[in-house]
Amino acid sequence: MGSDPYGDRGNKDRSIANPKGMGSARPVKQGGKAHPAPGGAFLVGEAMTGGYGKGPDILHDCTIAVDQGEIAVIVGPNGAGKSTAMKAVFGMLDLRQGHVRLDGEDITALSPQDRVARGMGFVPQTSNIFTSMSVEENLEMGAFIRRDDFRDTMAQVYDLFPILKEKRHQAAGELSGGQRQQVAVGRALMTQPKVLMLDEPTAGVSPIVMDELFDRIIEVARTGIPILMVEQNARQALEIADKGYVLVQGANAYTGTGKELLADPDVRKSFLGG
Amino acid sequence: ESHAGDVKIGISFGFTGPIESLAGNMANGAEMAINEVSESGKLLDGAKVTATRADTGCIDNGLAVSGAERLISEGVNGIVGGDCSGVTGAILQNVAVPNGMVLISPSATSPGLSTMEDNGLFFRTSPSDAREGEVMAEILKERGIESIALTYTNNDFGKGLSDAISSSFEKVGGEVTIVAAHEDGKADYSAEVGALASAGGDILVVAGYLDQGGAGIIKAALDSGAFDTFGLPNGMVGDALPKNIGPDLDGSFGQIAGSEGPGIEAFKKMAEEVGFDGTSSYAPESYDAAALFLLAMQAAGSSDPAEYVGKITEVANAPGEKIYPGELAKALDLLKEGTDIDYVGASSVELIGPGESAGTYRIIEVQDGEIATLGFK
Amino acid sequence: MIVVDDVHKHFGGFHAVDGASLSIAKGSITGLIGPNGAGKTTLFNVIAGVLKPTSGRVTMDGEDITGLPPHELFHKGLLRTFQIAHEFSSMSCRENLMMVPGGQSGETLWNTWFGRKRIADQERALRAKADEVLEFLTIEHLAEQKAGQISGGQKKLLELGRTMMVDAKIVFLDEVGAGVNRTLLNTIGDAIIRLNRERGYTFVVIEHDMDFIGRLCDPVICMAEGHVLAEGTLAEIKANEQVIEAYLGTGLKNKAQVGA
Amino acid sequence: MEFLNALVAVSNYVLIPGIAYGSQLALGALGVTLVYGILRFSNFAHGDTMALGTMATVLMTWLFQSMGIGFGVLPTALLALPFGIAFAMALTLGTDRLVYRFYREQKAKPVILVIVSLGVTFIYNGITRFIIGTDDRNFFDGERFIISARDFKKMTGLDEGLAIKTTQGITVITAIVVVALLFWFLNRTRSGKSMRAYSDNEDLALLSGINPERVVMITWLIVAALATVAGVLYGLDKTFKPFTYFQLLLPIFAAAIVGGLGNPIGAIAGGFVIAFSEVTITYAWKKVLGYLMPESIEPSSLVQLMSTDYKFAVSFVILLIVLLFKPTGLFKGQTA
Amino acid sequence: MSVPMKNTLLFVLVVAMILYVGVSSSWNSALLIVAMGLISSIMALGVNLQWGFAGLFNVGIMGFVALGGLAAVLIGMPVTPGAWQAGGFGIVAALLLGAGTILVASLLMKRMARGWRRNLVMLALLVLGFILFRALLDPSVSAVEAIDPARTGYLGGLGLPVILAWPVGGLLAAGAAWLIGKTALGLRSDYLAIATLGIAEIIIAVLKNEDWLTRGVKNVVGVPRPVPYEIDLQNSPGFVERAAAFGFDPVEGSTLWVKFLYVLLFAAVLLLLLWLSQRALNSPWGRMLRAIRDNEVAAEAMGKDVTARHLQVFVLGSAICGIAGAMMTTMDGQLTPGTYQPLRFTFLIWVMVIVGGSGNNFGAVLGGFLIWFLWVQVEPMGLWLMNLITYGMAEGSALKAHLIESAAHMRLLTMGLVLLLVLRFSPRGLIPEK
Ligand SMILES: Nc1ncnc2c1ncn2[C@@H]1O[C@H](COP(=O)(O)OP(=O)(O)OP(=O)(O)O)[C@@H](O)[C@H]1O
Ligand SMILES: Nc1ncnc2c1ncn2[C@@H]1O[C@H](COP(=O)(O)OP(=O)(O)OP(=O)(O)O)[C@@H](O)[C@H]1O
Ligand SMILES: [Mg+2]
Ligand SMILES: [Mg+2]
Repeated sequence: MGSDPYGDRGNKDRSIANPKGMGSARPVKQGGKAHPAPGGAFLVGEAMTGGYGKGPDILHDCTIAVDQGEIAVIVGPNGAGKSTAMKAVFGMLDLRQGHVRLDGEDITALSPQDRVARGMGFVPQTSNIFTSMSVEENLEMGAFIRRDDFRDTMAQVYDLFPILKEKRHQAAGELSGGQRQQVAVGRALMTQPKVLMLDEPTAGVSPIVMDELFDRIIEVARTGIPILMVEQNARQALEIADKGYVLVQGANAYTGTGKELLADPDVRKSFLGG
Repeated sequence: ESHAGDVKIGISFGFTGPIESLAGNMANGAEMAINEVSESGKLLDGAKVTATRADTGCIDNGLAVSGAERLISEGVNGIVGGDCSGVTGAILQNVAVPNGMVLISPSATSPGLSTMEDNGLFFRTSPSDAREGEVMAEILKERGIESIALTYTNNDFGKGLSDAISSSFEKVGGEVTIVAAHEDGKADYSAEVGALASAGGDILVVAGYLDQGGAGIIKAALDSGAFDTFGLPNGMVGDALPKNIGPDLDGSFGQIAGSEGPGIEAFKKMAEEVGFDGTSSYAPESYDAAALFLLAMQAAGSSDPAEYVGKITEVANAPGEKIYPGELAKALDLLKEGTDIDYVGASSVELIGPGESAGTYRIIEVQDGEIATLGFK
Repeated sequence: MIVVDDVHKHFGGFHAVDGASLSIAKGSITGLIGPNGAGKTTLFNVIAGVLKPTSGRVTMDGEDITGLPPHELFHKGLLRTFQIAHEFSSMSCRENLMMVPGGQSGETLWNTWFGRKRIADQERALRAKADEVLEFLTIEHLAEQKAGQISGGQKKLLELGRTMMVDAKIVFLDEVGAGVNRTLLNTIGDAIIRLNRERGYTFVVIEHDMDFIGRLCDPVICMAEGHVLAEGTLAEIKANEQVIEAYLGTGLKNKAQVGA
Repeated sequence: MEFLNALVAVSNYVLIPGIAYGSQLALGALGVTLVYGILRFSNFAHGDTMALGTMATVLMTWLFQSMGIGFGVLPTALLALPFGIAFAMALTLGTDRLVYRFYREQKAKPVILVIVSLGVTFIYNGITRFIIGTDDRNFFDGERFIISARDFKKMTGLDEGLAIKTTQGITVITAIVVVALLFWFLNRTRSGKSMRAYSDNEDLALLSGINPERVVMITWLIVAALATVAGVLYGLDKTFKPFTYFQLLLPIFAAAIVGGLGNPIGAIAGGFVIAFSEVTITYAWKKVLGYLMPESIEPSSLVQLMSTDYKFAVSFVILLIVLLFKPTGLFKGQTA
Repeated sequence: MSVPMKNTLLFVLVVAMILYVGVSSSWNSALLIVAMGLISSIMALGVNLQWGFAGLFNVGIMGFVALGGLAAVLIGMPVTPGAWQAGGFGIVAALLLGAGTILVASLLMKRMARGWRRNLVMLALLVLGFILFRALLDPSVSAVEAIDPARTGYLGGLGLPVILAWPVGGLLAAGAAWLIGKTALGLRSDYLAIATLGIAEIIIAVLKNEDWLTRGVKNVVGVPRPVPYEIDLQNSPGFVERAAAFGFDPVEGSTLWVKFLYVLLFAAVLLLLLWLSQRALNSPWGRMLRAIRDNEVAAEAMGKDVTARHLQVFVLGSAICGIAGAMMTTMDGQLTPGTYQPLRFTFLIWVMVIVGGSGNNFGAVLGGFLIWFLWVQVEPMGLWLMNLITYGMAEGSALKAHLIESAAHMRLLTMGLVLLLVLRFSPRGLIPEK
């Protein structure tokens, strides 16, 4: 049997089917409840084990935590399960074991929408903007769950990324890679998240934009928002990190402060490219 | 309880597909004749008659042939059907002829069918196009109509009828401004009406079905004011038409197979009692087809197709006592006594040539939302 | 070897490539850098025949190849990899490699029915070659694995492997490094250098990682706003004011650690 | 005068029927295009959804008529329409619950859903015929014409008549209102924007706190309403007959595709392109030219480019030509 | 249960169902299902080649099947005496003229520079060509159609053995597919669906309305057979004797024998096609196809001419449908253009492919048999079901009558249910691709 029981045999006829923007996540179903579970860091993915659909486990007893005002960076080889761990924390896939706790509550059974409502913001690794919508609408969608007036927040985002204000009526799909990443981060900020999760925000962006993004991230963190981030530009990222995790094959391999990991020769050689 | 002499009649119509709205009433018609005979208890030695339906899809040869094959396996003694000419040809060639089964179609009019090697097993109670064309041309002439626009439903029935009408009408000096086909069951007929209106003509003759595209064309033509009088040949004459179209149809005229006597009226009443529309296209012909089978069996004293097939023309045609719908019991008695009968039935059946029907036509006009008989030809 | 002469590519009113001219020397590993949206990928696509240029000419060894479809360019020895890996996901890694060589006799219908023997021989040879390449890339254990089920970096290796199944003249690599673990990237870099030295492939490499560019590329070309901004060794480029302003930047402003 | 006659003839036989038929197709195509854009598959069951919604409306209309409730000059069916819409909504939501949701949760590829919708078509087909049968149902009442050809001739003294049916008027007005409402909804309201977001990027919509099941539900509700409105307007203008509704699927899809699948403006434009290509190409210009040209060179033939036999084929040829030059449809569909 | 085991079991199940029909109803019915099942399987095989292996969505299967049917008429029917002299040559000349005009126009389109001059010349050429074409065509057509319209009124065929029509049907379909593929596939792989849908409608419109070619809706009946006629067998003492030796009466013996011969012929075609496609697919050619299906852009970059390959597969698959179409018309003994409806000839074939398992030839064959079986056998099932439901109801109750009356419509409903059930429990079809 192939991996995809509902595949479409590679069909590409667009007059029959519309694969555009189709989701691939199998998120936690709606209707779950959170319950109090005090203690620990602000956001914790604890001893997570799980995988995609009916497939094998990708994560094995993996733990990730970040506290208020901190930047935590996850590094590791390709296919280690970094993105999977992020999605698991956000409820984009079902955990087979383990818990996710946020601000003293166990939210493992909550659907992603409900987690957004509880103040989590997430910028995924790929397809992280609404390409057919304007920059401004993208930001509005970020504030979807908010019922109050969010014009202030939008002004703040525009302050943070001035280029977006210039392009606010342009379709986001027409922006360059770096600008897209800024939209994506801006969208997440519009929720006024209590915690921000970023999956490789700097992949494929030019050095100058990368610096810019890291600058912004530090600024955000300074406002007290915990930041959980996956990075392949690991050395730069670990330099600004309070905490670093190295994931290998879905399990925690090394954990420490950014400095410690940068100083560890094993880590440097195996994961940071020497 | 069943007994060995029981008779089974297969009914092979398109209960699904393009003429599904006709097929139900057609089958009801045939079953009415069957019940009439069965309840009379006079056929052969008090044989019970039962009907078995099989779907043809109207346009699905494979389905039709399979269904007919199933009827054969259930031991039917005759098949009423098929409805559309395509499937009728397929059943005839692939099931009826090989199995020596008699087929009487109430609605397949394709002249091509007459040329088929049918071993004398195929009959139809539907009227012949050629004769109807002449009748219609005469009526038009009498009414002083000089030019007509002509539209037909795009199948062998419509095509054949329209060919007959246009050639007959031109022969008597009339002008046919345009001949345009229309497809049944389509969404919109503005294009056809536009073309017909542009071509002009005193009236519009619609060789179609009254509960298919034909009605759609008339509606669209009336609505746009393109024509206000319509020529209604066989297939368009039925109570449903004035009911659906309304008073605007008044004054339209046409003809339908049927002779003087109670014929269609009796049939209509009987249908009403059973609860279906007896003027629906081909419902009378279906009644007649089923009746012919049973009368021929009685005449031959056997339900074996090989034996009764020779009697079909005999009971259908003159000379003999005229038999109308509802008189099947009487006919059975007469036949038993050895008296000759002439089955007129609901659609004025007359079989000529190789299994074709010809005969008298009833001339009608729509008056006050009713179909009124003006005379016969 | 490849000469790009005043190529323009417009999308509607937008000039993605706007008069780019450059040439690529035989046997070199040329780096192509530039800010996001500079038109690098678009230029690649124009050269590789995926997009037709609005105007301009591309020549290869003096022959005009402007607008030729990709499959013809392949047979002329021009290969490319994709910024996002384009593996054949339902086929095994070995099959991914075996399908590459052109002109296989088994690709003609007639032969599949009546030329079984020839095909069998060819297949054996192809298989041996594919295994050799897999070994070279240190992923021989994945030979039977479906290509859709290997990790991102391994897919990139497989992309590179495909270029090794035939004797390519020139290979275009589009951001092989983006999102790839730096340690793995070094392995890929080694492979590129070996192919360049041992087999004489010419490479053109788009990349944003300056360390990687520095390790591999000799001439480096920097594009901006659809045209060539600067050209030279990496050191020269790094010193170029315009390049710094548009592309490299001056590092983080917020050096200080946040929080505790 | 002659010129006016020509103009009226063209209006009466080409423009007005074309606009009315175009509006009917456009309303149908809107539903198809919404499902395509948001639920991502071509819904073959749309024609039969129209049939079922209309069926419910017809039954309600009969009930009202039997109770003596009318709607003045307007057809009673308009009063019954909300009930039909409610029925169609329940139907589509139920079907989604029983059938489509499973595949959505399994992340089935759109093509599977297309085939599934074919199965749903078969089932709807059976249900409609089971409940209301296969016959023609005329459920129009009220005033037939806004202006009839006869009155027009009397009023203007022209040789040619111009007829505008009530249903044509209602159809066009409804189409305009519905389209305007839909646009306002999609572009201005929160729910509408969440639908666009979901259509653009399902996973990211989830990450923005949009509840996908709600989006799907709203989509089905709108589609059910559109289908019923389109079906009832069509049925009022022509008649209600289940088989025809299945046949309507073809021109509706053609309209949605020419316009650019997934694009609501495209659906409207596509409806008119298909309608007018059917009506115009096969129109016999004899009469019109007769008015315009001097007596001596009046055409004797019909001046018909193609006989009406080919009207369907012709509209497909036009469709192919459009796609040849604009592969994503008149308005850029969601496919690029 | 192992996979081959399960697949064998599925086939055994279908065979058992057909045998059951043979035992409980009649062997004639069973053999008929086999014969039509074979034809359906061949169509499914063609579609599977296009969709299962190349991802091409053909919604115009009906058109190709109809072209196969046309071939049966053009090859098998006798020449209509006098038709060629009356107008046949004129028609051919007109068609050549039309084709020539289009050719010249497309050449001009390429050669001349853009601008109003080109448009003007093109327009003039096309209008002139069209007028000339009609001027030449119309009288010839009327002349041909005037020859005994009730019986002939068309050119007739070549009077060759009808079995030749099968490959010719394939060729006709292939030719049409080539034309469509050339425009639609070259342009973009999207919208092949709508292009095929359109062409199919156009082909049917031509068959229905060009009486000189196919007698249009008047149907061509009496297409000759490749097998003996039952009547002749029944009249041949030798056959009657042989039949009696096996315990058959002449009627049953002859009908079974004729169907058996058809089954043999069809099975031979199916096996040949199955063998050819299995070989092709388990070779580098098949691998290339899978690569293209997985990722066109990459396949193109790896030197595979995607458009040419798509065109090849599209033409081959359509040709197979054409062959099946010719076979079907041969067995029906008549060409009835009105029968070609998308539901029966396009959607039903899809259902066969999907239910059987797209991407697997054996799946397609299984689907062909199973769905055809259901298509013709769910009708009695529906009636049976309705009888069961109404068992307890009072005789003559309106509801009971209505339910029984509606039995015919349960056919499609049952088909729908089966389709949904199969897709729910085995989403990749009964025998999925490996
Ligand atoms: N949607 C999916 N379905 C099934 N398996 C998946 C899916 N996405 C990822 N995987 C598998 O899960 C494993 C971990 O993938 P993940 O994306 O978490 O890696 P990663 O650490 O983020 O790698 P990278 O650095 O390349 O982004 C890989 O083996 C991958 O093949
Ligand atoms: N199909 C298209 N339609 C419209 N604009 C496009 C299209 N493709 C690319 N562009 C625009 O052209 C510009 C150049 O894009 P290109 O992908 O070549 O950039 P790049 O230099 O490769 O950037 P990156 O480093 O992010 O890969 C961008 O601004 C992009 O928005
Ligand atoms: Mg990742
Ligand atoms: Mg008589």
